[in-house]
Amino acid sequence: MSASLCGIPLRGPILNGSGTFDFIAARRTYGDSLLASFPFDAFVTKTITLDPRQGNPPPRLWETPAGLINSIGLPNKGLEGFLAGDLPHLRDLPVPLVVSVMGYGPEELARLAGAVGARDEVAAVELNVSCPNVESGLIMGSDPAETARAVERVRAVTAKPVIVKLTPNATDPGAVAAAAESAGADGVSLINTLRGMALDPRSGAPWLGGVTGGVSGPAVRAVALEQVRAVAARVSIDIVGMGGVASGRDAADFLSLGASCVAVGTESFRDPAAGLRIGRELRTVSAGALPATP
Amino acid sequence: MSASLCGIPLRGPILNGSGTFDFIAARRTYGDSLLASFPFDAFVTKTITLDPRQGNPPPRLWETPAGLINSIGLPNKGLEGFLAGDLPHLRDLPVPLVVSVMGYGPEELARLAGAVGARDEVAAVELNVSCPNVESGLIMGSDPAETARAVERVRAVTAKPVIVKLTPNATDPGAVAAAAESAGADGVSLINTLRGMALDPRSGAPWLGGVTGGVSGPAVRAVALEQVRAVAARVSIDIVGMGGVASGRDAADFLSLGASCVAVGTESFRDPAAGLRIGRELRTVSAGALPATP
Amino acid sequence: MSEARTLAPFGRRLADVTACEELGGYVLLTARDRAGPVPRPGQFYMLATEDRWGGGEAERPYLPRAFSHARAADGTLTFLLEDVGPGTRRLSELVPGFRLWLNGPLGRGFEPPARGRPLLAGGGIGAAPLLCLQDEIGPEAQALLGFRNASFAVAAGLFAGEPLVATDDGSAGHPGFVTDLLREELERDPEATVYACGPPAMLEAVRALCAERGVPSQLALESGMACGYGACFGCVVPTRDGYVRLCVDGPVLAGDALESALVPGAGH
Amino acid sequence: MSEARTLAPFGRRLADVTACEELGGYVLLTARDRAGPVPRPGQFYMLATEDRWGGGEAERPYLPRAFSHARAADGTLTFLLEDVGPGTRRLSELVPGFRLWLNGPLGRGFEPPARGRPLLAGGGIGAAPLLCLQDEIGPEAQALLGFRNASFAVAAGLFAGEPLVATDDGSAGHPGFVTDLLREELERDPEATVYACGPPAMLEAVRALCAERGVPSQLALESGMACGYGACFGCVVPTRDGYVRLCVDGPVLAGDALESALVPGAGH
Ligand SMILES: Cc1cc2nc3c(=O)[nH]c(=O)nc-3n(C[C@H](O)[C@H](O)[C@H](O)COP(=O)(O)OP(=O)(O)OC[C@H]3O[C@@H](n4cnc5c(N)ncnc54)[C@H](O)[C@@H]3O)c2cc1C
Ligand SMILES: Cc1cc2nc3c(=O)[nH]c(=O)nc-3n(C[C@H](O)[C@H](O)[C@H](O)COP(=O)(O)OP(=O)(O)OC[C@H]3O[C@@H](n4cnc5c(N)ncnc54)[C@H](O)[C@@H]3O)c2cc1C
Ligand SMILES: Cc1cc2nc3c(=O)[nH]c(=O)nc-3n(C[C@H](O)[C@H](O)[C@H](O)COP(=O)(O)O)c2cc1C
Ligand SMILES: Cc1cc2nc3c(=O)[nH]c(=O)nc-3n(C[C@H](O)[C@H](O)[C@H](O)COP(=O)(O)O)c2cc1C
Ligand code: FES
Ligand code: FES
Repeated sequence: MSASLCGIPLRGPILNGSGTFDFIAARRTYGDSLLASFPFDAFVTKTITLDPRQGNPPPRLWETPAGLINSIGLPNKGLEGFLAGDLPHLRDLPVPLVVSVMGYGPEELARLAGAVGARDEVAAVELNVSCPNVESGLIMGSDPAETARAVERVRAVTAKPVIVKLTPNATDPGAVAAAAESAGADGVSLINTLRGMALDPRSGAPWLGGVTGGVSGPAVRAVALEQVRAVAARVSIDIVGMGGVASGRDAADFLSLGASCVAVGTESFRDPAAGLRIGRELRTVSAGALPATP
Repeated sequence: MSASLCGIPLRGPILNGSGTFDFIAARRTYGDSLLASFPFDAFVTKTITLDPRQGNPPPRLWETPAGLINSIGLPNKGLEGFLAGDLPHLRDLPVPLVVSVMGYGPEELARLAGAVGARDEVAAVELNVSCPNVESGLIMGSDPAETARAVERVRAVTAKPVIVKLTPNATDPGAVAAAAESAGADGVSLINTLRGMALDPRSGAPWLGGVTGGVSGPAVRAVALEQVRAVAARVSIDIVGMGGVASGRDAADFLSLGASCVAVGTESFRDPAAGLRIGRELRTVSAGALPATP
Repeated sequence: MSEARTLAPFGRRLADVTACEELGGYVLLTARDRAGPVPRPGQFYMLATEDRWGGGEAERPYLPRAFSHARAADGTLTFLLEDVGPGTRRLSELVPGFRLWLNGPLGRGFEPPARGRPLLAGGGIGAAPLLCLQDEIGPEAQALLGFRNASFAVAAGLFAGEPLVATDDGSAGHPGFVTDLLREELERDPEATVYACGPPAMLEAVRALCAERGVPSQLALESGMACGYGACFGCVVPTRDGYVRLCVDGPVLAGDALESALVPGAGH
Repeated sequence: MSEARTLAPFGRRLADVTACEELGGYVLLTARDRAGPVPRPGQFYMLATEDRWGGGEAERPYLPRAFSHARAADGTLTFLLEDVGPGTRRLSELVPGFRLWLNGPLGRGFEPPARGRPLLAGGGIGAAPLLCLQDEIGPEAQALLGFRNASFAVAAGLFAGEPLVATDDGSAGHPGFVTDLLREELERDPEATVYACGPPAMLEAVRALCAERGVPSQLALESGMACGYGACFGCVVPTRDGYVRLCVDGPVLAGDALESALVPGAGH
């Protein structure tokens, strides 16, 4: 079941969600058995920023009914650390590499996208716009105009495919997607996590060190399906659908609503090889009654 | 554990979510045993509209991981039918009555709120603004200005407390709440359901007759808690917190984040007397370490 | 009109499981409901297991599931179940000592026959509410039962008199549909009253057959339910009077009230 | 430096439960992991039951839970569990014939002692990884074990040599803390190396005690984990070098690496 993502041929349609699989750490744990049965058909890095970040204070995780809240806070080595420390290891990936970047405004995003897009190892750039623009104070990804401005600047600095990761915490994700397309994006991916929080049952204080976090997992699947449908109605660029995908059936649902690829996030925490299983199940489902692509 | 809602004294802080408990139908089923142990401390009607509505074609329900998608479509008898057919029965309620109304624009909302607010049986009016304004095309409740316009018109026609039911499908529910407060609302309630959908596993077509629906239940609790916290930071009027409340612990969480009352929705489907149990558990929790009100 | 409706005590209550046994392709689940009122045939209960069902611990099943009682006597309720998904599976796995949450009796049951001989037409698991109806009326209420095959047809043995059986694959009784049997009975006795429960296509065939012949029919329908007591407006079925909530205005509806018994989303 | 890390086969695998028995206040769970590699003491596994855990059917537990193996021999893994929530409860209810999902061995275990006599200081369920460490080093590794009361102290019987026991309520052994025992041992033998596992407050006391005396310590910490293999960045603990992911850079950390062993959100 071959597929493609913004023109990049893939051996199949299963990606990981950014920040839910670390190739380098997984290889430390599993050794080269990871390469032999790599679970994804393209690999998306955890989001990197210009400067290194420690991330949020722990605790960072809370299990919810059929889901997970995380408040990780984008810990990463920063652009230089990534290029020098991580990228050499990522050359060993058996699949195309997508680098996720986040910046506090269009200029920073463009610097990041330009730098990573210039590297041969990088097949595509994903823009994580679920963060406030320090200049405007708005969450870039919840505002169509802010998103368009960012995409335009990025478009000017790289010829590599640009994918915009949409936030679900927006009144009209379809409008944001349409703005991204007009501004030159090659694809959109969705959903990122839903804003959420939990209290410590013992103290009544917020559990997470970062106070609020993002909800993922099966609990958000219905929301993700609806947003993919709404976005598919507004754009003709490629869509990477995600949010609670745990089975081939779920993946088929995203594909039949208009996604061309599907990403697996939280389910990989339950089963590191979930991507393989889901790809296998998807082929079975697709061979049956249901069309896997619209 | 007495409480109050926008100045209305209540015997406790537990309400039902609009559209999740029908006093009249429940009485047909349970007879007067319902009155003797009525599960809520104030009763909110299902949303009524000016004209009668059949609601959406079935199927209207889909069970999700730890949640429910509904696509009911606000079936109701319309304003006249409600006043003539339902209100006489609602006189038997042992608790204050809140009537939920929805209109396709500020004028219609004002007509509804004026008419129900004029009735002695009605203690407060809740405005369901999770629907498109037919004039502007915008979902009223996701836009602060639209919401303010609606609240201003309603404020002019009734002296009864006005509660605005916020939609969670908005970029910034806090801003909408603040706009409602400035326009004269006495309280806000949240969250309404999250937009979602599901596909029929057999046909791959949308399961719900209405295609998309709203997600409720434990799956949305983390999202609801975060939104209540965000809204509490922006307004000083009363807040009715809801979304996945299934235990006294959950209710205490909403209260400690700034809600003055808590509403039970989907959990009542599992247990018609859930409101009683949750109120009881809440008193136990409150008697313990945790402050029930901030 | 006095409705075929026994009021339920408000809230849900726990009932001890006393037996849970296979019966051909079905499961017969029995529970003590000492304090509960005597239900009318055709009414139903919302059931959930006490453990590992919903909210606190489990994901799906999350909401309770609707089941007609197949029998009610001496404070004991019997349900006939077919394992079609997570809820029915969990219920089928119960053993004595475990407990059930039950809410009911709910809805409107069958009206006593106003004329002629009662014919009870059941399709598959639809036999359940007809059994307690026969318990009430007596063996003169003739059971006509259709099943997939002989393994499911074992359930016919629960009925009194001489139940007539049809199976899809001919492995027991008449090879064909239960509506074939019903047509024959109605040829013989056009004054009968028909009570039916089964999958949508079967009910629709019964409805049309009876309408054609002016035979009164009472049909116990199914639809997806969340609450069972009129709270959610989720279980509506289209009738000549518009949508009605099957859980409060049904599950038994007069055949005449329906344009068609094919309810979207019902059946499995 | 060669790390105390055995690589895991990629993916999770099913293991047959061979025993699940109470041991005082704990549960001893044994499973066949025929194909799995031999883990290092201090490494851990992410466990989930095959049935009714997460995603498809259950709500919480949804994610797998982290457990140090207490023993590993001949393709059999033994875990010592304490029932503190939905995940440990589900695991404790297992019986032979059921299966476990396991992912591991994960993380970095204890380094072999570089000097002096090894002292194993365990608090409560923290005894688990010390048991296999003692299996490896031999009975000369002196176990010092603190428990709430005599019922939990039963677990000390698993250890070789003469484990010294302390209980909070004095119902067995020394009335007081395991750190009292450790202080005494270090007075006697300042050249020892300390291996410890237990609740945050106990680990912090051990860390401080060792730091004070310049005694090298290796501490097996806990923190809330979602994945166990470095994917989520959720399990970080603060060290002198900033946050590190406990699942890949730990769970065993050198006492020197820590400002404090009090990890926010860890322990129960
Ligand atoms: C009044 C009434 C009386 C009944 N009496 C009996 C009886 O006596 N005996 C008996 O065995 N059954 C009876 N039923 C049917 C019974 O309620 C269903 O079989 C049961 O609810 C199925 O639950 P499940 O979890 O096992 O299966 P589900 O997985 O819920 O699937 C059953 C069907 O529901 C639909 N469905 C599938 N997934 C979902 C989902 N996520 N959300 C919503 N719908 C879904 C599909 O159509 C599927 O085929 C009755 C139903 C009603 C309304
Ligand atoms: C490396 C490592 C090794 C371990 N080895 C062992 C061992 O050998 N034996 C053993 O018994 N235990 C061991 N543990 C601890 C074990 O993993 C936990 O006890 C287990 O995860 C608890 O799961 P639960 O579902 O039973 O309880 P939970 O309900 O998950 O609660 C346990 C604690 O987690 C927190 N918590 C509560 N609710 C939530 C929530 N919704 N989301 C997130 N956190 C929550 C609270 O602090 C609570 O006290 C180890 C942990 C680690 C990290
Ligand atoms: C622990 C965790 C960390 C994440 N980190 C990132 C990130 O760095 N960048 C990003 O764009 N999305 C991040 N996400 C969001 C996921 O990529 C994905 O959009 C989301 O989790 C929904 O998919 P799921 O339900 O399959 O997990 C993260 C999610 C989780 C659970
Ligand atoms: C079946 C159903 C019908 C609903 N109908 C209405 C309605 O008519 N008006 C309204 O404002 N909210 C309606 N709601 C939303 C609930 O009042 C509540 O905001 C939401 O369900 C979240 O709470 P819960 O998770 O406790 O159910 C409905 C919810 C459900 C599940
Ligand atoms: S099942 Fe809720 S109204 Fe009928
Ligand atoms: S548990 Fe996920 S990174 Fe450690």
